[in-house]
Amino acid sequence: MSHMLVVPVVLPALVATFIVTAARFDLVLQRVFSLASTAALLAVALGLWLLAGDGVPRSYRLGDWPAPFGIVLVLDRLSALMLLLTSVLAMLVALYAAASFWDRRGRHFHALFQFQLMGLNGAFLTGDIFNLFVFFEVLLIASYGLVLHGAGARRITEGLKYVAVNLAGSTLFLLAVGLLYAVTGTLNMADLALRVPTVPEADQALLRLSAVLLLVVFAIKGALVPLHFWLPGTYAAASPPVAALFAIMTKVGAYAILRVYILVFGDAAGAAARIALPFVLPAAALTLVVGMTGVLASRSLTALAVWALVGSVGMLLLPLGLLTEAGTAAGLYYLVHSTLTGAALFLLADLVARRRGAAGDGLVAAPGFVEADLLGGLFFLAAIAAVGLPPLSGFIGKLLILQVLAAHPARTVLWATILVTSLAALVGFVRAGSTVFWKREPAAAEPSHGPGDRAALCAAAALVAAPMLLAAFAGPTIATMEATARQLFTPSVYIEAVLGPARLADEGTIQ
Amino acid sequence: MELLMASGVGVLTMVGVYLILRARTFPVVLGLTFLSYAVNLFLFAMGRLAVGRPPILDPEATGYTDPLPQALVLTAIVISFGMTALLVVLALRGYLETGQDHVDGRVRSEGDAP
Amino acid sequence: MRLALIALLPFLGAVLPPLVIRAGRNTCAAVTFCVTLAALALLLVQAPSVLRGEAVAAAVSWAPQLGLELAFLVDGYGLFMAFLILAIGLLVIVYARFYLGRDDPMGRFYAYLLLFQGAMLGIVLADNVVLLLVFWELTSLASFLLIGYWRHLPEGRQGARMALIVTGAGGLSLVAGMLLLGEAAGSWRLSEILVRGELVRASPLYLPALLLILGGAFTKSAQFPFHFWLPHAMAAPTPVSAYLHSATMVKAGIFLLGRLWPVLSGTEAWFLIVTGTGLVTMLVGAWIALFKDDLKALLAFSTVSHLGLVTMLFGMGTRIAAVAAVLHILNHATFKAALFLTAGIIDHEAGTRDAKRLGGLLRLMPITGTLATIAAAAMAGVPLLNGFLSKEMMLEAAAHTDYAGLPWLVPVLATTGALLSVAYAARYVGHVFLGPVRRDYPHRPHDPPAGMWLPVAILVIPVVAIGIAPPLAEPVVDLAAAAVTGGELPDYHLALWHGPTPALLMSAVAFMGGFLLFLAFRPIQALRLRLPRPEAKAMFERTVGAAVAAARLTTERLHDGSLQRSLLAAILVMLALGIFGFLSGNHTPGDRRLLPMSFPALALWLLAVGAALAVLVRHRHRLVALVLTSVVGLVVSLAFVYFSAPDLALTQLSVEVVTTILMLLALNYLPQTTPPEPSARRSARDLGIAGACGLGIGSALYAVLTRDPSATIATFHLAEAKPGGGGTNVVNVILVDFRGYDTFGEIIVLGIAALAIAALLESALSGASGQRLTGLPGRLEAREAHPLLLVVVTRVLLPLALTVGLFILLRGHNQPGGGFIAGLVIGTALIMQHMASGFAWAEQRFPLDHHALIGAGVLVAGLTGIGAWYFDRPFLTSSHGHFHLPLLGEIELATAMAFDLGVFLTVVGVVMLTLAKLAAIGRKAEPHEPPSVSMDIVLVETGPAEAATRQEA
Amino acid sequence: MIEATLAIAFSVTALAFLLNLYRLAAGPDVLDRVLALDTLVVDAIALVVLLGMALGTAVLFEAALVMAMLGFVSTVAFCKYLLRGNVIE
Amino acid sequence: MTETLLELLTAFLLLAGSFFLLMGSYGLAKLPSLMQRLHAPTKATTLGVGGILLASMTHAAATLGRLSLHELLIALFLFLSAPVSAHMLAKAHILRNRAEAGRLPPTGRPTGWATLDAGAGTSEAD
Amino acid sequence: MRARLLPHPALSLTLALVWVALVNEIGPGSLVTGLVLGLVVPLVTQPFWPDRPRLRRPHRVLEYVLVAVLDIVAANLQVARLVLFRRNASLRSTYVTVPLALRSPEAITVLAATITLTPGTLSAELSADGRSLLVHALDVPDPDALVAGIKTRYEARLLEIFT
Ligand code: NA
Ligand code: NA
Repeated sequence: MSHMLVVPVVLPALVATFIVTAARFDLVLQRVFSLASTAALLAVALGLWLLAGDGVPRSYRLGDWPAPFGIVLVLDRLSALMLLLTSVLAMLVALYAAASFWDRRGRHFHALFQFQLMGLNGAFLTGDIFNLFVFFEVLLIASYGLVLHGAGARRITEGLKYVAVNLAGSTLFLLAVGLLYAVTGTLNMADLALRVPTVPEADQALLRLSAVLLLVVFAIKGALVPLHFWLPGTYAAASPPVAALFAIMTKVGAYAILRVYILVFGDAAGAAARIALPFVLPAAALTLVVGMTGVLASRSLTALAVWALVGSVGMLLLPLGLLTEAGTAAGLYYLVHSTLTGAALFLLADLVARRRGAAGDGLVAAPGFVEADLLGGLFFLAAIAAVGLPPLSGFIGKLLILQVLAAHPARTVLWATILVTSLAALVGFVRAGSTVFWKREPAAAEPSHGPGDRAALCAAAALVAAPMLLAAFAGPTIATMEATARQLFTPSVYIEAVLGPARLADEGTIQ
Repeated sequence: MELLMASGVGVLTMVGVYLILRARTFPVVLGLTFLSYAVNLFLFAMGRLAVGRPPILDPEATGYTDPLPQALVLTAIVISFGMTALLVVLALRGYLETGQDHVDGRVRSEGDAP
Repeated sequence: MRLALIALLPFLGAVLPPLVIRAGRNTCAAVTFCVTLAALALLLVQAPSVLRGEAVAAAVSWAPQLGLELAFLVDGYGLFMAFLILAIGLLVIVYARFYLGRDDPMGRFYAYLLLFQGAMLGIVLADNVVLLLVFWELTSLASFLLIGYWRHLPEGRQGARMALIVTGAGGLSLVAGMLLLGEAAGSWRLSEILVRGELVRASPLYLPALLLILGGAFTKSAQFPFHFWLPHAMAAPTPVSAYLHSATMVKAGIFLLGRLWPVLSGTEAWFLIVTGTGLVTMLVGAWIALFKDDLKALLAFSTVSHLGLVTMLFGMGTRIAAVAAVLHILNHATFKAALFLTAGIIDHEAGTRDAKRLGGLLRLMPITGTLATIAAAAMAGVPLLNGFLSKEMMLEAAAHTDYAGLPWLVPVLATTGALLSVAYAARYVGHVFLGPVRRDYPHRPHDPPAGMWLPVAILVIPVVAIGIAPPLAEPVVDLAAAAVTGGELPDYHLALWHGPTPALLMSAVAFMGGFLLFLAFRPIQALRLRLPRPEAKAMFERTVGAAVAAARLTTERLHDGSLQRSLLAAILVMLALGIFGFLSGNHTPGDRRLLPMSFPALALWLLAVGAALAVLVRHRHRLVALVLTSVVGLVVSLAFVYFSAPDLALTQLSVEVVTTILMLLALNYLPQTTPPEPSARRSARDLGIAGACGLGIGSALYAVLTRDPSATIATFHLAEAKPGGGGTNVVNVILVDFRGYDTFGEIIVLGIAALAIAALLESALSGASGQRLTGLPGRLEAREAHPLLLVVVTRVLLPLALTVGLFILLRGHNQPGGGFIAGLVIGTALIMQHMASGFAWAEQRFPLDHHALIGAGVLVAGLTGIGAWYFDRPFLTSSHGHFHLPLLGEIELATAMAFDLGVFLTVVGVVMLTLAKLAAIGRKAEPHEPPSVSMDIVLVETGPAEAATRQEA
Repeated sequence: MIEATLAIAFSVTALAFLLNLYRLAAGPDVLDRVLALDTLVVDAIALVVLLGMALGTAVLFEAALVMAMLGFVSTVAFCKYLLRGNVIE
Repeated sequence: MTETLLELLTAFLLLAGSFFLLMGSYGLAKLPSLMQRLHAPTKATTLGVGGILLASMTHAAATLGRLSLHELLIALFLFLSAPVSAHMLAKAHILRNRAEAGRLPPTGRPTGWATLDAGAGTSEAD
Repeated sequence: MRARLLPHPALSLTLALVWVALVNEIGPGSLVTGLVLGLVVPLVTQPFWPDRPRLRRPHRVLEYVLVAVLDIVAANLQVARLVLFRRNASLRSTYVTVPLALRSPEAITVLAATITLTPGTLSAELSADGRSLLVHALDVPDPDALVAGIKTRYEARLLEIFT
């Protein structure tokens, strides 16, 4: 029995608890434990990813109860990918937070950080729809704590709105899960996949109601327009390492859409099949427009990062919204790219702000600052990735998405949306970069030394390296995404891993 | 009885939704409390309504109501308790920090004195 | 791989200059030179096979799913272009070594230059359209860096931005176009696409692909109306202008026209658009060039004009025109690069490049003057120089072109273009080099070091050589043109004299007209000054500015930070989707036998609905709203009691109490009333929306309640709770066993909430918040803080509550109760102590650290779960057994109960921590120290402990 | 006989609820509403006990017990709020 | 025989209890001032619940034939808490209602009533 | 020593009984557990109840409870009559001050609770020095008699019970 599947949840939970209990007043100890835990998580995630590489999903029956009666964790390619992505991001962000001393601007940073990881990992691993709710809550409440890290009026007022909106979202989640249970009698997602097609005709309206309500919930988490209003203020107010970590948060919504609308309401779901299809794509296009308009409108590097993140959600949900194998592969590639690039932008904005004194990260001229060229170079690369210019992963992702959308009847509109918003992003980034890194205000004396955060700079640089690696190894990376998508579109392997072959056979054929 | 339950939940939802659309933090908190009442009842009722059939095993019992929604609601109550507590404190904290509890966009001038 | 290396070598080499700059500027330039030379050598290695007529191709996989591969192709056209790029590159590198100032970071310059060179080579050598796109955009990026090289100059930044935005936009257009082209051709390989021209032209995608590709090509090559960016790119150092903006990058667009000529040309659309654009560009560019005083601007617009010329030639679609185009690419690259470099020398030496401040330089800098004059003459198309040959071919081709049924149009306009070309070339020579020597140059001009003029001289060699001996160019042109036209070449030969052709006539007209124009420059300039002159840069900046302003307006209007907008959007979407979801499915009313309504139930319903509606009406009075809300909470618990959910009732009750206290603690510092609604319309709207939500949720619930349930997994839970879980309270067994993992998550949520609350409240004591706390207005307050009756009763209550709490905890597995409820009951009893006797007093008596309590709870629960690993069971596997204890009898214990203990501890910790922190706020706000005795009334006889406490205080 | 008296008791209790609702709605002071809430809790205990009798079950006992134990905490808290502002000082 | 007696007793207690319950709420609704209203629920309602609890005990004895004690616990808590609730409500009322405060008789002591006047020996000094 | 281990003997006994009542079964198991809790819980909660009210004559407690309960029942009927049949205007509601001889907080609390639970009267307030009790009476023809009744019927007994 391999307990490795549950480690990504239990390890951060216990480490965080330990930090709160025993290391509450010792920042050094907190850092040691937090970083060690994050590194261990990275190793475990890598191990799990390799494990999942054989294409056979694995399930872990918590409490040793047979599925679908207890809760199961399921490791398939998709969950392993999300775990790995989270761990990589977390490792670099944790390093950054410690090296930039952001972690000492408030209480409990490392504990909350670990809890956040627990929530994320739990959400990616779970095979139970209600447990998904629980872990959504874990990751949300940890994120509330993290958003408020460092306090200050802005964080508090924005945090308040963030909490309120997500509470409303959680309420909706419960409604939807309740309805789903009422018509199917189960919570296990594999079991749902088997039962949804057999829901009687008379209950279809309720089933579909639950399906669309769930979609609204996931769209709120994913910040799809017009359910995105909570995001810009919150992310802009959050401390930079937190915002960087939050680059993965919107992807949780995307992940949930993939999981539920392919496994449960996928092609085989009978009358409720592919119910998400009419909604995701238009919302994604709208999100892309709003996000990139925001990029154009930005008045600071952080705002730029925020809006680029919003836009990237739209971009990645365009192909995902097709609910096809090819679309999923393209979307997943873009998901990985946009998460790491988005995080890099937040950290770079912070590194700049720390050096520019009063000007901060505002798009205004300021006296020269230390390591301006280095940061400018990093920003240039990150911007190339974010805008989607070659040769970095943003371009490759965009091409993949354009190709995938080629078969769509509304191709012209979608392509035009992507290309025009790319132009808006280009303009936004060009203006921002040339103002911040090139435009100089004369100063009495240029600062001679920086804030002493070389290690933080390295962490940010490592994030900037991500789009390069993703581009350089685009072939194998996309192949992995394709394998992931293929597995996702073969629900039978998932169902078999959870419920066993016998049950699958009983329920008849499922593609 | 089912009609009472359904309409009651409907009214609680209505009040909750109306309150969260008010422009101050306190009504929003109250509204979310109402929504939480509504959704807890809703989720609970997914196991249908039954009188005198608590899911506590008893040799003399004639049947049990569905225990699972109850367990889910219990979890939901606890979670929303934590969330509400945080929201309440945030509302307080925001007021202390800024001197106002208006959350409906940029602060307007009229009648806004704390 | 060797092919790929040609393009990749400059990229790899780009890291060197910044590294070796410490070794000196000469070393830096030399390294750059060597990198370029190496690439050139690699290129020339391929030359023999290409000259034999074989195209050399090689491909390495990159992202096959995308059609992207590192595929390169060296054919005649590619070789020709690549050679130009590298050869001119070498000259520019040498020139730049001397051109750049002491303060200019040379390492960065050469790095950017190499990046650009690599990208450009990539474009001309790519055999994969996707790869071509990659390099295409890279040239834009590299040129952005180069134009913005002098980043302290606003012109540099603006020029760079403009160039990148315009060419970037074109790049996006090209992306779409190439994808369509690939789709139409069914291949991403350029070499394959090139032979599928008919297939492509027959495809419905042809026209969109053509338009989009032309969008890319025209922006890159500064064709009208995208011509405006190029002159502003002149803010770059002159070597950059010479290299990018005359010889190479701007040629990328027309290179592409040539490259795709076999595929795209030959249609009416191609002809009309490409020729038309080229013609207009040629004229507009030339007209503007004529009046530019800035030498680089003059050259820039002349470049625009010449690029238009080439475009027009490609547009004609005839083979001979294509040959002319290739020839002119070659010629223009040489003479224009030379001209730019001389402009740079003038600027460098005289300190200005404003024609109005120059003149007579030929005498002061004879070498430069001579070279510049030759190059300018070539630009004007003077015989015996290479420009003459291509111009003649162009005029000849134009003479035979019938545009849109107007046979005179193209010849007349082409002649006009040539005429203008003569005029501005004459200006370049006449107003700069001829005339008297002036006394007011900013610097005293003289010829530059050889390193600067030698590259010019080398460029002038082919200008003259080809001009005198046209057949010299023939092999090169043949090679390249054959590749463009797809192998077959028209019967032509390059010669100075073709006899009396229409072209000769047109040429003569152009010369005479041009010269006259030059002579009449002043009056014509005066005339032009009276004509409207749209300032492209200002328009562009205005457009971008307007776009940004519009974006800001919408973004900031839309995202004004309103929580209610956010919620309203979510609610409306939910309503819309919900209605769609429900109506799109089949719904049949259920036929479940319903429970009979009863009077008590109706009364409770009235109570709840009444209280709820009262909250709706009276919510502005916050305390009243809170009381009414508690009533609703009570009815909710009664509903749970009534419908067989005792555990839920207990939970709801205890949560209700703690929540109420929490809200009261917060409300104390908040406004007591909500200000009146600003608008009745909005209230009505919200009420309507809220009503719709209520109706929707209520209906959905009714629909569920009136139908029989399907088979649920709970059957298993009911069956297995006792044998498998060791408990008879199935809800509790689900919570701590079947779904203990949910509960584990749930207590962590609670723990995190407490942590966040604690952190929030700790920071409330300082800063603005701290000030506001101490400055809170006082209000009507009782003098007595701790009423005696309350104190005594709560003292009695605590042990009782503790006993009851323990009972609820222990029995929870079998009867209603459990860790959560027990935790809240005991927590509430402890709160009562704090409420009655004061926080300070009670806190002294609470022996446990709150954080530790939470931590212990989570650890107990977590470790109970992990304990299962020891038995090789999954996380949270419980075991249970019967134990016979003396006196106590038979009892059943389950490890799940230990888990429940963890839940219990967490809940107590959370409640205590939260209240402790809120109380700390209260202490800050309180003007006086609260009494540290447990009750305000002090009776004569007091217990020793109490007396001791008082003494401490 | 017990059934009949139980039915009467139920109805009478329900009537009591409605009377409380009147006070809750009419006020006039917030204290009146607190008092009504306090009364409601006690009436609710009665209702739960009656229900336990009617259904012949003991599982509702804990609910009644917790109501009795915690019900007045809210009342005290509201009063403390009105008396001192700070509930826990 | 015992059972019938117990049943009769149960029925009586039920009716009496619910009657008092109703009295409490009726008084709450009917009486004109808060201080008067306070009387009704604190006594009648408490007693009413007491009656119903006793009925529950006798009912258990009649139907199950065993002694049920836990109703006593509920009564215990009620009797413990009802006076405190009333006391606190009265204090709050006295504080908030100036007219009511004016109606109070003197304490007969050097100090005033606790809500309005803190006694000696406390650290409250305003 | 005894005081330290058994701070509130009466409480211990009560808790044992409470446990038995909770389990709702009189058996060796519940009794033993109840006694253990009766020992442990007061020890744990002792800091919150620092004084030790000494009960001098425990047997008088029962008598007191009986008197009080009978009074409660009897007088409730009277209040029911008042509420049902008397016009609100004719109620002679008033405050009376009851000077206290009791000095123990626990004793005062018991007295105040008894007054409140017995119909017609309600302990509204204590004086700041704790030596007078303010009683509100719903309908009282003779306030002095009421005070005297309270003092003789309840306070005197409590004085005997609490030292
Ligand atoms: Na509440
Ligand atoms: Na106060």
